[in-house]
Amino acid sequence: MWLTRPFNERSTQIFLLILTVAVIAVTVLHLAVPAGHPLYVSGYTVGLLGKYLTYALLAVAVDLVWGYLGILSLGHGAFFAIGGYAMGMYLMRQIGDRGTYGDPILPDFMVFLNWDSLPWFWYGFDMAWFAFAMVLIAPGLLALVFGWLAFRSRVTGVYLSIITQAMTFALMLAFFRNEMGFGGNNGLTDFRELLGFDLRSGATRLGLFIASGVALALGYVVCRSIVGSKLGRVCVATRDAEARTRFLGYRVERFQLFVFVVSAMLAGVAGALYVPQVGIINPSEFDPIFSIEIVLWVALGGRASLYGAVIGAVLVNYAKTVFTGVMPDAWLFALGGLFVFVTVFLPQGVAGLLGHLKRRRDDEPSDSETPDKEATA
Amino acid sequence: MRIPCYSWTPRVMPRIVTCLLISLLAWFPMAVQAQEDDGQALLEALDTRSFDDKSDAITAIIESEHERADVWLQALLDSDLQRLKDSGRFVIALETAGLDVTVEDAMTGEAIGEVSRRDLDRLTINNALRSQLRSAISLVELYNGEQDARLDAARRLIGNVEEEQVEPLTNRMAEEPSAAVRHRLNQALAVYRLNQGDVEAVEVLSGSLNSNVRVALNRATQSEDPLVVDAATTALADIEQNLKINRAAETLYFGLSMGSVLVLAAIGLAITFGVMGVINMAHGELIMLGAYTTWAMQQLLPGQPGLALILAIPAGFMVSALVGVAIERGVIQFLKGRPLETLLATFGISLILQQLVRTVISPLNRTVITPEWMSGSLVVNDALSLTLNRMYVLGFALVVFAGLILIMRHTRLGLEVRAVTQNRNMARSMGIRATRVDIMTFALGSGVAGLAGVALSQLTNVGPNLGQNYIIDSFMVVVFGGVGNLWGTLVAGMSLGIINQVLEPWAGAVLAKIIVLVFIILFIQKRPRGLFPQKGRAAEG
Amino acid sequence: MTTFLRKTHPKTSRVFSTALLTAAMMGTSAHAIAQDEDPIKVGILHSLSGTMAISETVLKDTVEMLIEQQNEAGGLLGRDIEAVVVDPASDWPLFAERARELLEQEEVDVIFGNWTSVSRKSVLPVVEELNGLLFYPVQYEGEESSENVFYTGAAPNQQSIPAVNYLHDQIGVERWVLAGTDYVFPRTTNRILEAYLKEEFGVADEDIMVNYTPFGHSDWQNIVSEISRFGSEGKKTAVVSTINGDANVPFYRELGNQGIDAADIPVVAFSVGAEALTGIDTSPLVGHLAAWNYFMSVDSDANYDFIDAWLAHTGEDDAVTNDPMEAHYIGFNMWVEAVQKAGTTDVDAVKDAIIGVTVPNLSGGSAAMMPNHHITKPVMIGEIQDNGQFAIVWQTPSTVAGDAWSDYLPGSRDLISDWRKPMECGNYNVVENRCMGSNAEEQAEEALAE
Amino acid sequence: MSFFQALTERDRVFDFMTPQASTVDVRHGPILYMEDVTVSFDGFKAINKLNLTIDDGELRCIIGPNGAGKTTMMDIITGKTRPNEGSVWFGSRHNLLHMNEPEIASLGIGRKFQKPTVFEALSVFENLELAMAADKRIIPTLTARLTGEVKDRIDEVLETIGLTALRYQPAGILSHGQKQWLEIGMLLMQRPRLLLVDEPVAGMTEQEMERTAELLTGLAGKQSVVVVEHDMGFVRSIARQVTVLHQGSVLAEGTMDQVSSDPSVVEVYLGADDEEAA
Repeated sequence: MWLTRPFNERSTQIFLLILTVAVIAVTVLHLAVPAGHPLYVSGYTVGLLGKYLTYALLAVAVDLVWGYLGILSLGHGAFFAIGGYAMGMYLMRQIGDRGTYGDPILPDFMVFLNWDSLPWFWYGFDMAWFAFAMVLIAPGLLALVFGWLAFRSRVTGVYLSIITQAMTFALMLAFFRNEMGFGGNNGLTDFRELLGFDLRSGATRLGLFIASGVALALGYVVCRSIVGSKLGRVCVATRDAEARTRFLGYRVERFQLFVFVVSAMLAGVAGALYVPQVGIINPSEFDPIFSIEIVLWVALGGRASLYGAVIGAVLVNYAKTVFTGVMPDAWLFALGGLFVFVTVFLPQGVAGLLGHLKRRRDDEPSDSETPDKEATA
Repeated sequence: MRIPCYSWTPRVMPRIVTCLLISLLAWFPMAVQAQEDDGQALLEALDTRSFDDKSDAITAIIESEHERADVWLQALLDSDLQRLKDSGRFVIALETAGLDVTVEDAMTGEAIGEVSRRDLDRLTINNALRSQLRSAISLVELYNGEQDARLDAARRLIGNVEEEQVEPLTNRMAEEPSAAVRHRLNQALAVYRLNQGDVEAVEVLSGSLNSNVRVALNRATQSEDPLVVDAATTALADIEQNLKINRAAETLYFGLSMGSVLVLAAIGLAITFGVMGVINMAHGELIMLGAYTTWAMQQLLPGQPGLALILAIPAGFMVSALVGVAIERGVIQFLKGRPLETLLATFGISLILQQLVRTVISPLNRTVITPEWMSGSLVVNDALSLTLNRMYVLGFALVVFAGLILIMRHTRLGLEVRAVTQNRNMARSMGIRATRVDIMTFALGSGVAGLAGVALSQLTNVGPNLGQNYIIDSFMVVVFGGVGNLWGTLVAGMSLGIINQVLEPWAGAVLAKIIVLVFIILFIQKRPRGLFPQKGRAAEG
Repeated sequence: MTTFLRKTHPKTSRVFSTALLTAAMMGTSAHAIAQDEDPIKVGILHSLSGTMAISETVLKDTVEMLIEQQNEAGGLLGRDIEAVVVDPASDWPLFAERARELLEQEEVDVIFGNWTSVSRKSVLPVVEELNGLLFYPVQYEGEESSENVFYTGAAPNQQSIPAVNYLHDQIGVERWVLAGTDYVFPRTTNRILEAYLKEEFGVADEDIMVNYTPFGHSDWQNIVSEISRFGSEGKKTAVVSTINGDANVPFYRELGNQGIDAADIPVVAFSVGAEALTGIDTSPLVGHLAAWNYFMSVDSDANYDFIDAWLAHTGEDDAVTNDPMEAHYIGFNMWVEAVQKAGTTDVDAVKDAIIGVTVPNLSGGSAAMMPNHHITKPVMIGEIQDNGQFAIVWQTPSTVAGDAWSDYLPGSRDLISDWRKPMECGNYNVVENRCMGSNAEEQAEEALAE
Repeated sequence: MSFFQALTERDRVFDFMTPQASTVDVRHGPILYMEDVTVSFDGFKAINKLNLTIDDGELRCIIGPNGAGKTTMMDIITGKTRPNEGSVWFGSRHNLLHMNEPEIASLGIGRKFQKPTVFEALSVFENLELAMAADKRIIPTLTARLTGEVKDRIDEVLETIGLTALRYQPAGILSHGQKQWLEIGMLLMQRPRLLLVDEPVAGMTEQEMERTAELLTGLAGKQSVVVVEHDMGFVRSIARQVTVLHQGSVLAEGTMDQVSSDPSVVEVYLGADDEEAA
């Protein structure tokens, strides 16, 4: 089965190993070690790491389209946010009559903005299965429509990047409007429980952290098996010589669309896991700046190497945590500098470096250029 | 009630006006007659919490022929009239420095020197008093002011004519040299007559767009005299018609002015993006630098904002152009033919520039003063007036555009630029130094961004986020117009501006913007290369 | 700065080590936290970067100044007070994260912070979960009363309603433009005002115009001309502006240029402080109004002392003070008083002790903490003077107590808030006689416990 | 699945389009049939009333000076350029003017570009794998496995184009000549009915040329081959039928000798040919 193929690749094995060890280690250190002990991992840190993991998944999703399909999407924040909103709406409905006004149906913000009834698009979100389905479907659908329009008319390169940016910008403005019924600027917050687990308990947060880890692993495997497959090679072919691929008889726009949608869904999942961990979703996640930042994570980690995206996401966000803590003013300098440095001096990113070293050690091409032979053979 | 008319020294105003003034203020009880001429007492009366009492006190001051009356009123209007807490002595603040204030004695006008703010009580006034003072002064001016002042005074009278004023105003109308002022006065009186139920008055008023006239006519339609009613209704009808036209004109103007801003912001991008295929995300910050240059110039030349603004035009261009060159040499030249990478790198630069401004100058917005000749608006008629600052910006945008077209068409640089755009290698082989062209082009584009900044400093915040607010719009305009096509940018900017302003009244500001964005996205699907697609290297994006 | 440099390092290095999950690097100098249990820790949660930095940085400085003053005065309970500053970077989820950091990692005794409503909403669950103390200094939309939050800013009834009364009674306004930025504070305020105007003054629908614009809106041509048209119908018209921050500059510019004079159509602003006026050439704005609970131009010794201290602290002669700064001034002093009263910084003790505490405010009066965790404030109307300062033209005769739940919103009409025993409820429904929603389950648990 | 399902399935390539089962109707002789085709780029007629017929299994050489419209003609056949007028038929069933590139390609028309374009990031092996005639819908592509005969087929082609040794090297590192080979190899993998080859020997050494010649002649018969070439020597070595294009329309047609003896051809072409042939 094509989904199992990645498990034969060494890079995937190593990645999954590290990830598993990491997640288990944190779990153990959080539960088993007494607080105050130097090895103790506090709930705060767990939450932080959980957030990084969701970002990592998001980065993987972006790398899939940018690295392998050559589509620089400046709008992936939108899919992330929509997934987040889907989850947020579910969590809002879970509050039930424990809201400030004790309204069994309407969320608080609707009550004091005088909504008399629940808008149609909120229906069904009280059911977990529906909400979780929406986490995949809503971003997927947006990607499908948008992508279909764009790829069909062969909008590529810069133009595509710019209209993806326009898309997320328009969505941001839209979600800021209170008439939209998504809580406007305040977004959705004050969540209580997820599938019956109290979101304000440490155990739940740990669970979410682990869930994020698992999601990242799954997402990685899915992406790996896509790029490892013949389809992945068609993508690379499209990236490098679109016209040629057409003459080989591949319907390029459909492959682009397929991968774009998959990527959007992954982003949605990342968002859905992000929201309960940070406890709020509001339109600022649609901010084009955020989408560009995601691209930086990937660029830093290294395009067209999925694990690179993960490294990039974790590094940058950890740096952000440190800098905004230690010297707030310096953060933007650092971030900006990073953008310039990576693009000019490190086009292959960290993964590129690793691959380079690897190749120097034993002269086989790193899988960022050609998928592993054991996959092909 | 009977109004005593005191003999009046010609210095202030003719006798008749005193009565006029007093009658104008007639609705106040004359409580303060007793203490004419006693300045201290007059001012004492001002020092009260209740604003009604204050306005009585003002009346009293106007009546009293105290020679410093006008000084006091002016000081009161500027809220410079203050009082020393301990001695209760009245003073006039001249200038405020930190916690200390330089003051002079209100009675004698002798300088007192610096006083701590703690020891002063300010005699505050509110809008009611402010307009009372103003109308008093403007009435004076109806008699001996400049023509504009008289016109303004006359306009203020429309709808506010009291019975006692009818006769003096009629006389005044006879003497008045300026036809415009006469016309106003005539309308003012007509409104009064109409309120008395005089049908002929409608004659005079029909066609006027003045809001008070409209109000009067509206009231007239409720009158019981059928003649008046249908006269007023017909008059109102064609006024409404007239208003519609004016409103359309207004919206068009709004659209053009918004469009001009978009064009200014985008046109530099059209050059860098179009010619070099460089997606310069730092473009917004180059605009910001231009705006800050304006501010800096005004700091350098305190007191002459106008001159500073004009000097800022070349200065802003230079600053942004230099920074542009620095960016091109420092980063972009290493990213030839990797447009998406330039996007990321320049975005990094934009972050750095923003933070630089925050740390070096201030996170707060800077005040950029609008020079006299740019503030206010050009009054076409009572319903339509065009704001001057935007009109200047509109003109400026067109000038810049024309300039660029000239450069592109009729200069060596323009020729080379076009050559490089069409076919880089060919141009190279024909001895054009493409790198030099790149530098020049980028400098030009950045410089134009600087100019945009200078213009924007007159319309919006001058702060670190200035650029952020325009970068996305700029890209939309360029892509919509067709990359590398200046005319495309002009048409795109203007049309987007107009669409936006037409939509706004019924869709609301946010929705209008969203609609425009969606429209652009869909348009790009139909025509991936924009309104005026451009052949050549840049088209491969 | 230095203080929190020392403070944040151990934590971040631990995040780092765990992030890389090399056990060797774990917990480098984790005991650094153990050392300084002596000083009382005050967390400061204001954005120092990002869009909100403009407004929030001064508040962080204010609290630092107050702490310095307190330490010079001998500290609190004989212990020093130490500021723990973190930067949520105007990023709402980050606010929650930082709050958790302050309470879990730094174990601060109290937090002063937040400006925007959304940031407060994002912090709220964390503060409640970890039972912290939060002092929130900005005027806000109300409709909230948390056991762990103290609202030292104005509730709607402490700002908008008196302002509207002033306009109606003193200026004789009959037509109303409610213009605001599209977020929750203006939305709620305008809802309340609409209801209030109709109920109290019998204003007709066609005499109320409501308009919302996005954040940082810069092209006001259309709206301003609409306003002037709306205002030229003969009735006295006023604009009640809840326009936020940056958008004000172009708005007032446009007003000035389209020749809308304060005497014709006054604009009363709720979100514009003197610091927002930096960036505007105020000459065309003279006479426009703002409704706050404090103005820098307030004439009282307390205020002049505060201003002096502030100028000294910032080292700038033209530094301005504003309403939220006063709110922090009041809040901080209330907390100090409560701690002294309780003899401990224990959150529950302080929570009980602080209710009823009365401290002087900057306008010569005094502020008391109400059982609903809101405070009493005077309401002032200021007119912009040509020097960019506000002259106070009107002031409520006495202070007004903040009302968490508006009487003019259907949803909250029946709700009251009282955190004293026995009620101990932030949203008690007087009709159904029960404590609504949020705290229901806690109530139940307590009931079981007893 | 039912026919209607088939219709609703966007990714489905209908059987008659897939080359294996290609039902190109050649009973009436010609496999490619162009009539009165005209293309103009803003006024300039690149192709002008061009008539051309290629028989099944024929090997046809097309020569002509620069700007004669050779490449444009190929663009039209492969669906890259749409003519302003005229008709282009593949066999007597498929109107190429109603199809896009992938459809035409899967009908069995393969094209080799003037400038060799191979997927540089992919290995030689993968280049061939992608080119291979197969079900090119998304899901099949995603789940495609390398079956034995596929591998054999690829090895076989690798053998023919002599790149077996370099099979796992990224195509990017190949020499110019090798890239030309690889691209021809990719064409072979497609099992096309009609091969359009644009300047196959540009920049090749003598012996490389010879092999190319053998290869193309070998293909002819099984497939129809159209070769556009400047190199007269090469053309002479392979050509049976030669068509001369000039200013977008056919100037002469016939065997090499007939053509080269045609005075008009000599005038417009062979005269100018010397330096090109060199």
